[in-house]
Amino acid sequence: MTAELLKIIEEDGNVQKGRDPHLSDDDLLTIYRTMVAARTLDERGLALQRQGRIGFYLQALGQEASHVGSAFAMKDSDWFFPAYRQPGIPILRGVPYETIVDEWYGNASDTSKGRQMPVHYSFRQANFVSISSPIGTQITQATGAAMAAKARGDDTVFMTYMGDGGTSSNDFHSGLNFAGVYKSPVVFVCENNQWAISVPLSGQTASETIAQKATAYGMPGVRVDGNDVLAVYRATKEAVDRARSGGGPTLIETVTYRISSHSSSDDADRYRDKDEFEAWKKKDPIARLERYMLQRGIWKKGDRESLDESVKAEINVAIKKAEAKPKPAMESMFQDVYMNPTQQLRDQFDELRRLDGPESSDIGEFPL
Amino acid sequence: MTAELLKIIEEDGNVQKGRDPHLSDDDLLTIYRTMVAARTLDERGLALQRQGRIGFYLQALGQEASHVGSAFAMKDSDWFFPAYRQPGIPILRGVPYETIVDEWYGNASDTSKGRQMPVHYSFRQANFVSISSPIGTQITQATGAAMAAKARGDDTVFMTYMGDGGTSSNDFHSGLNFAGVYKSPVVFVCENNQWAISVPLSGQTASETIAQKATAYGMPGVRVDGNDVLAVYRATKEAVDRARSGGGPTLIETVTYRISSHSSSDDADRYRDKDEFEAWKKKDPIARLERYMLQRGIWKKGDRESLDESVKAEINVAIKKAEAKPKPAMESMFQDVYMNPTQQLRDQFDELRRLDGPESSDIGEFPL
Amino acid sequence: MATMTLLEALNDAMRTEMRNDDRVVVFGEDVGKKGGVFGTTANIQDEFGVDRCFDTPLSECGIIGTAVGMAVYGARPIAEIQFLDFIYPAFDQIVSEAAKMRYRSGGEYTCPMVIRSPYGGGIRGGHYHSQSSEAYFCHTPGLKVVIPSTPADAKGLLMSSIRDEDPVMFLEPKRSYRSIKGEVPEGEHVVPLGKGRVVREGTDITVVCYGAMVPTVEKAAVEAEKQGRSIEIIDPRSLVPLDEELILESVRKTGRCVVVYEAPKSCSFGSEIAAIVAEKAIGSLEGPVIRVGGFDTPFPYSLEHLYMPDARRVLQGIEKTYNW
Amino acid sequence: MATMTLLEALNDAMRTEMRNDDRVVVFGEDVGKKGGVFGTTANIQDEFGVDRCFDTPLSECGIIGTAVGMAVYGARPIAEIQFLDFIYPAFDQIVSEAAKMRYRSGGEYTCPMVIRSPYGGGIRGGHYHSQSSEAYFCHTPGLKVVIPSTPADAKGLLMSSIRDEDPVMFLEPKRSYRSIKGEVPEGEHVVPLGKGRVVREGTDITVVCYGAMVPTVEKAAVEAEKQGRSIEIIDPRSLVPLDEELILESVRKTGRCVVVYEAPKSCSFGSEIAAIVAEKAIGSLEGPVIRVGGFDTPFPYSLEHLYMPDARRVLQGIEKTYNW
Ligand SMILES: Cc1ncc(C[n+]2csc(CCOP(=O)(O)OP(=O)(O)O)c2C)c(N)n1
Ligand SMILES: Cc1ncc(C[n+]2csc(CCOP(=O)(O)OP(=O)(O)O)c2C)c(N)n1
Ligand SMILES: [Mg+2]
Ligand SMILES: [Mg+2]
Repeated sequence: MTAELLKIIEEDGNVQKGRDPHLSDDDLLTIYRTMVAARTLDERGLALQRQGRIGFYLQALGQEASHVGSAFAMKDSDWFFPAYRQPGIPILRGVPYETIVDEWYGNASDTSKGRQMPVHYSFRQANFVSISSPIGTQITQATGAAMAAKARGDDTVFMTYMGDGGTSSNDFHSGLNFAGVYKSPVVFVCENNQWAISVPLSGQTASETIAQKATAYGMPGVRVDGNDVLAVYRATKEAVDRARSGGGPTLIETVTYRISSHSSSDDADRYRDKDEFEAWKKKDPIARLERYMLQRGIWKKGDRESLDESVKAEINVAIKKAEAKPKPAMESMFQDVYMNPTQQLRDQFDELRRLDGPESSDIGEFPL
Repeated sequence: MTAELLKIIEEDGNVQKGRDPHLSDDDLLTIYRTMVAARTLDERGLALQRQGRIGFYLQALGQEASHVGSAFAMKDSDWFFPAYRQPGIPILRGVPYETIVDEWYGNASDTSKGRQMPVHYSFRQANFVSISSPIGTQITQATGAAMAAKARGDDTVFMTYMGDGGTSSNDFHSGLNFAGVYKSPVVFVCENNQWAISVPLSGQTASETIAQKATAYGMPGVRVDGNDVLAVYRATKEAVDRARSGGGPTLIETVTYRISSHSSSDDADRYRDKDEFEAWKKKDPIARLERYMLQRGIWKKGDRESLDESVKAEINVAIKKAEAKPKPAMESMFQDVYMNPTQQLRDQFDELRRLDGPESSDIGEFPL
Repeated sequence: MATMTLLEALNDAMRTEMRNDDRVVVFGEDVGKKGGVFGTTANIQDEFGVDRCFDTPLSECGIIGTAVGMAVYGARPIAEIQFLDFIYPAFDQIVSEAAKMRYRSGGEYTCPMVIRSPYGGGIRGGHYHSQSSEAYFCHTPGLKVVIPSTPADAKGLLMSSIRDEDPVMFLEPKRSYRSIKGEVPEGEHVVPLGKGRVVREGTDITVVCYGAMVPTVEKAAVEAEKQGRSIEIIDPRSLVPLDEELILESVRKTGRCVVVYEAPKSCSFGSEIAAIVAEKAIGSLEGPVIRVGGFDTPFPYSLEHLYMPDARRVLQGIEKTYNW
Repeated sequence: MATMTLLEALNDAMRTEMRNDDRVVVFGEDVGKKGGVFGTTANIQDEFGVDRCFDTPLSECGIIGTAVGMAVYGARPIAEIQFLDFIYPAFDQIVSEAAKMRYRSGGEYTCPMVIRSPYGGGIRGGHYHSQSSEAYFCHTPGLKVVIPSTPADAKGLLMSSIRDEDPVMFLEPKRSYRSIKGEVPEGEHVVPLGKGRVVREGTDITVVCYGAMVPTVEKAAVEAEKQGRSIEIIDPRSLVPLDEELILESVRKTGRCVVVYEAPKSCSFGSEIAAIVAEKAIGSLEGPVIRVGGFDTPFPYSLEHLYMPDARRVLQGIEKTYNW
């Protein structure tokens, strides 16, 4: 059962009627605009890195349907425990571009106070939990939060993301196993983009599919075409509804492809086959959605260009502002280690401050 | 497929002809004697603990068919990465009782030099790798050894054991996943005795069976009646042969029951249902094998008693000898940290030696 | 006031706080029906139900990973790790996640949770049921590390730890669980983190120790007294945050310092105490700072009595600096 | 002799030893075709094939657990952990298994293996690509811990580590990978573990440092010289086993000691050096033992330049003890 691949939008844009989730025009437009905005954001981000204006960037090219389609199945009150390749979610949740770009620059307005590399967002306003670099750690955490919500009796649903590589992590095993045992309201979305940096899926697991790994934890496993936003939406919506109504967790495998190199530090051409890449490039999820919207009569040639332009303009304004902001103050380095800094931390800051005469300008009062 | 339970010896002792592995009389007698010896060893071990003569003990009552039947499928040159509940394997491999009992006492002849609690054996002579307390760690190690053997081109097969609780460990996930990817010659035997100390299987995983967890790693999963020594032998023999011939790993679930409390420190009556216990007690694997051997005409009433007696006598001799042996020498505490002790360790031993005037009797030359 | 064992005091602290705050949940392997392998959580499931006290699958990674998620979502998890020796499968969740959540999220998400675990030797637990690994956690910014030595402190420190807004490693000297009894205030009883305790006043040598080493050092101090050395014993109670001043004041007074602990000697919390003294009290030192720790070997079984620091070894350390 | 970067020297050491000993295998995430994210294993798969240099699934637990099994069975695994920040999922296999295999089996089974991993800051890696956690391993009996600071040492120490009969944590200062070049002997070149190096001779203050801090301290020493302080720099090269005598001799000569390291200041390897000096060279000390370390915070991103000890902070430490 897990082997079957759910697909709704054909390559030509036709939809398999029986499976159409019947999204409204507005919903479709929201999804579409979010996917395009995520793509544009990624293009600008990598460009800034290449220009040496930010230190690092990581794109989600080709995976926009996979993460936007799944996130759209969630209520605003629901929580995300993301990986690092879902830029569309903060956009969908209305996080301003400036807030996103502040994180790239790690400036004084960055929600995480310049403590993490670019794209490791934390957006409490969006119930988007701080992204961690260690692969997989968010998975058990999502299960734990879901256990707490269930015990407390609220109806929040939790969604956590991981890559195909993430399925090999300790936390994947424990996170899914605990969720199965406690029937926790959590949805595990594995974006199977075929690669973990230079390691192909065949080097990651001998399992034919990721979805079938659900069998090991007594939960349903679903496999969907990750470049088909309606299929992704439909599968995750069912999982989210099941979770909310006490039906327990689901593992969803979105079959997609990492069009970009792993990150700005990587060059995929050194280990990846060109034909494979070209074949997947043709399956662009945004173009696929456009063909469907065209048929449905809610999209026309030219819409894309104008949308691209307006988004790019907004992002460029955000970049200008973010770039102009100062670094976090020196004292911020010693904050948030604990709610209140220890005497040792106060002493260490004191010593550093004494050292840095010139930077004294940005020294405020050390909190006690 | 993984749901089906392989059974060969019926409760009444009849065998399902089509499935009979056709073991010789001698082989059957070896298996039988080993199972009985393991049972007797366990009875003596717990008795010594109760008498305060050793510090700890842990029994395998009811699981003799599960571990002896599987181990019998291995060649002498094959390796075991055991858990702590397979006492029959060293016996099967001809480790003298005295060597086993020396470990209980942690005396000067203990192969592991009195460094571990009772039943944490290390028997190089039997390719029986040092037992560790941390649950599951042997699983990835067995896979690694199998990877090395395959790369080296020898035909050794590796068997590792774990309990139902062990399937929740990090190493279960990585050990099986790596074995699947590299098609390593390793057999994973999960002795599902229904309990992990006080946690029942239903609290361990929502998976209906342990065998089906194999699906997640692209390897065959087999489920056998763990109290049926022929079923266990047949299933593991197939897995061992497959591994040796390049067919890769197998996960075998032996469905059995922990008749004893978890260990000498535990009292299962505080959390376990009496009826469940009684029902399983009736399924004693040794009695089941006796009924079959009786039909086959290679066993008669009375054989058991005499066998019990002779084994107990041998073990008692071993106990007398082991009990009379001295503790390891003080210097041994500083050995085997590294191949050669560091200066720091030599200094620390020196200081301790100076302190212990009275014990100086057992102080030898500190190795340089 | 009631006389309790250290174990009973811990149980009392959890029940008291679970009554005060329904966000508090207790979980781990065998903590439910069985009440824990040592009985620390005895009857908690009976009183508070399976939603607030439950058993988990056999995965420390899962126990701590889910605890972090609960804490981030607003619960107050108390996660039990059956033996400290078995905490390592969860090490990533502790040092990479719990310890860093507040910092890396700029304070948007926090991780108020307690990780309880029995540590140390003295129960014939051998290689894997005896280790003292507090140093790993003391070296990890973002974690607090608490170790009680008396029943009253056990209750008061555990209640503070549960109320703390940051992750606390609460390490319990299993050797003292039943062997140490004492008066414990009933109901509300809070001992703040970061305030050490002068166990015994003295003038010649300061001995810093914690957990199960405190009674050992007290015994040694009586012996030393007979030989005319006056020992001041300091129990920091929380290793992080550390009451540096209390230790430094004492050393400035006595001029000599010995640190006693069970963990391997090198690169330990004892090394940290020695380093602090060598940096901030060097002017008052009249002798070397002596560390009496476990040896730099894994934990043995048969020779445990020689591995564990005992009064004789403490006295040896005292003499080393006194007669320097 | 050839001029190499530290990175090239490591690559050369692995190839040389893989040619000498066909039991040696190299594996980890992305070490094969990609040659590692830093290129340390570049072209090794081409030369030795996929049986001896291969990629693994994304599990450090699996990488180290299988390495232990290989070592126990007689292979000589070199396991790469992509960044030291990501080693924690394998922590249990390292401290409970690799470190204890020889001891707990009475020497019946051993674990000769090398765990290679880039550590430390200075590459804008932020929170999770910059940590220095050598202290965890130095506190774990059964492990050796090696950190090179020059290309020649990188090759010589790695070759010794591969030949060692015990598990070695081989930590590579990633900041120096390409920035540090030097002469490296071709072919056989072995630097024994446990022998430190006098980087620079001096008479007033001993500065102990290792890895990427060595060039920083060298820069500071030149500055100090101008202010009339003569600095002796000691690089222990292997933290375990430690060349205590070399450090103590130097401190007995200079009477002053500063330790410089990137890791969080407290409960660190720097604390251990201070403790050793406070115990064994107390009579020669003319000033406090100063630790110039990272701060007791997680690793930052934007303020990394302030977190990492630099020449200014080293000089500050030197002045503290010199002008005491
Ligand atoms: C525990 C851990 N090990 C290694 C890394 C280095 N690393 C970062 S991303 C990555 C590959 C992840 O692949 P996948 O899970 O498929 O996600 P994708 O990048 O394809 O979205 C690796 C190995 C890490 N971040 N964490
Ligand atoms: C990592 C770890 N966590 C906890 C323990 C404590 N412990 C010892 S045995 C056990 C239960 C094991 O159950 P199972 O794997 O089913 O094996 P069984 O005892 O039933 O043979 C537990 C929790 C341990 N030894 N290691
Ligand atoms: Mg991927
Ligand atoms: Mg079991």
